[in-house]
Amino acid sequence: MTYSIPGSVDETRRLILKGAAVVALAGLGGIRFGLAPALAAANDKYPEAAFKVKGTDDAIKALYGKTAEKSDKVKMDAPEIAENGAVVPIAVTTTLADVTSISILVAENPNALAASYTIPAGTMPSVANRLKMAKTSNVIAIVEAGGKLYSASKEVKVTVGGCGG
Amino acid sequence: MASTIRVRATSSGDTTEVQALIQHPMDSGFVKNAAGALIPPHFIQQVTFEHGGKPVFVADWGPAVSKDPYVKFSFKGGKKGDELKISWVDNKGVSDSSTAKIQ
Amino acid sequence: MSNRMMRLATLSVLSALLVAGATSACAASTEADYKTAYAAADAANNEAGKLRNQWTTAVKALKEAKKAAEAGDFDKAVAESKKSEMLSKAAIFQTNEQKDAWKQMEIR
Amino acid sequence: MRLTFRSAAAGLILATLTFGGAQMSHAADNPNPPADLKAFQKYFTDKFPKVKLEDFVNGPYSMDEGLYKQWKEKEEFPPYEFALDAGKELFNKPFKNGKSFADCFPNKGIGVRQNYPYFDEKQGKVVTLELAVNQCLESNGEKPFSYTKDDMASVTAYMAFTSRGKPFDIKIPNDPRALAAYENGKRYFYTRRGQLNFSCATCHVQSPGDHIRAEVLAPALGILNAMPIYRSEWGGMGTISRRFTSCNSQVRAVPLKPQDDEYRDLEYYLSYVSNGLPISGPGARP
Repeated sequence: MTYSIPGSVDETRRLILKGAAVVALAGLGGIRFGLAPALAAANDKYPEAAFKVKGTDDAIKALYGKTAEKSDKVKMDAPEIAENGAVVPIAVTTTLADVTSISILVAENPNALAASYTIPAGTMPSVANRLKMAKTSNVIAIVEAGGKLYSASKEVKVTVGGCGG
Repeated sequence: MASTIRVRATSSGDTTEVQALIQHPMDSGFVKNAAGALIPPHFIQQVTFEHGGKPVFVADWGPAVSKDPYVKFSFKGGKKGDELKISWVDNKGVSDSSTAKIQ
Repeated sequence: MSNRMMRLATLSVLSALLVAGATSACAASTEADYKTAYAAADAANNEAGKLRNQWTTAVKALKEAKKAAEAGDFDKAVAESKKSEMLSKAAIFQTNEQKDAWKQMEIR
Repeated sequence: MRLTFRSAAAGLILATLTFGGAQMSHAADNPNPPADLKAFQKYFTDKFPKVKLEDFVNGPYSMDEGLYKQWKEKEEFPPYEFALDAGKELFNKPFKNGKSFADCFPNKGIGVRQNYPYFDEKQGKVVTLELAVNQCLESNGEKPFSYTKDDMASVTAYMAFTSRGKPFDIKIPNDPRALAAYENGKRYFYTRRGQLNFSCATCHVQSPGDHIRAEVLAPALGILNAMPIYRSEWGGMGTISRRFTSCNSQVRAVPLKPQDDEYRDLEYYLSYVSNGLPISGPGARP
């Protein structure tokens, strides 16, 4: 699949296809996907291409089409030393207003983008999750607020990598 | 088959805190099995949380999210007894969904 | 204090055995050499097994020896057999040495 | 090579070895489990004066602040949750003959984890919880579980969960065979094995709280109270059998078979010296 600029015609078509696929699956598996979630999924297309890019800067560009500036209003809670690279708890929160998404990247992973969260109006700009880290690396949190990108980063030491058995 | 989704949603005041744990291998595609062959990537791509028919949180995940992924967030609104719907779909098109009552 | 010394002592003795083993496999070897060496290694490994203290590295070397022999590399097959035998002998030595020595480790 | 360097000193140290052997005068003392228990627990509480006795069941997390924080975060929604649910389902699912696990255990198997292992005078051997689970399955015509993970981990996770907070209460009956099993377990615990020349005690008595590679070693005191565990390193659940066999292979010793005499006796010894500490399983570990 090719990466397309958000909002392009090509993308819209793909979204509809994906929505249709979800509905079809629901029909087969007896899973109760209504029309609303299909549409919701359509509004939040899975950014497949951005997850396949190497390096933090390129991944941010692929995901958002712009660059981020550092901000001390983006707070990240991550361990100094991860107990195991397979399960690294990372939380991001911000005091910025009008947040629409939060993404987390691990610079040294094969593909930097780990997770990206859509924050609709009414949802707190705060998320916690658990990520895999191949080795010691900077972890970068990106907050999209008011159409701009803000970032924070922290080094997490990994001595038992999360990519082995 | 038990659901792959565990959710705890608790309302306090005007916010609802949601924690979810999903049973999924989240194979990255970079790990070899005992025989030395690469285990093909198999990971959840998108999780949607809905309250009152509207998405309150959407997670896009790559293979770097840990096995049996966990996520926590909070949203405004949501009363005790309200339903929260969670659904996920992975890169092989497998999906599951579940509904939890806000406590 | 004596625990630490014991440990160092054991390690050193085992290491000496290993080094001795490693130097003795230089000349070109035949299938017969391999069979003799393998049988000795296998016997030592079985004895360690009876003592409930086989070493993974001895078992691995034994497998490597067999693999090398099947590939016709008898030099390697003999070397691996000797290595395995030495490791198993070290395991046997360790078991015997620990028969009473473990008590020194005990918290009392 | 490192080995060559060490071997240079071998001759010299051989003398020390013989000398060391002459010092073992106290070794022939009579077995005294209650005294062992007291000394064992005192050793750890002296070594870690800031850790409360009951907190030793939290293993390395009670000795490292950074780890403690990650653990607390994980415990908010612990990774063993799925095993626990699966275990509850398995535990309550009737066998083909209509009976279930509840029929094999005292108090229907609820809240009994702290009494295992026990010395079974009829069988003349130590019976661990894992062995009891499989004996239950087999006596009801069911296929036994594999000992190291999956179903066995799930069922024992559930049984531990229903026993949380109950102190280990391992008994050594007045039966010379029970005492012999206890002593055998103790011997196994302290005996060095494998090419690395480590005993269980090397890591879990002498060095808990230290890092080996990246791992913080767990103290032997309370180590079994948290079983079975979800280990991030394993990416899943493991039983006591898995813990023992994997420790043995890590020191480059060929592991024995799960539930062999030595392992059951080891579990007997280790559980006994943790008497009084609460069951905390299932646990999550790095």
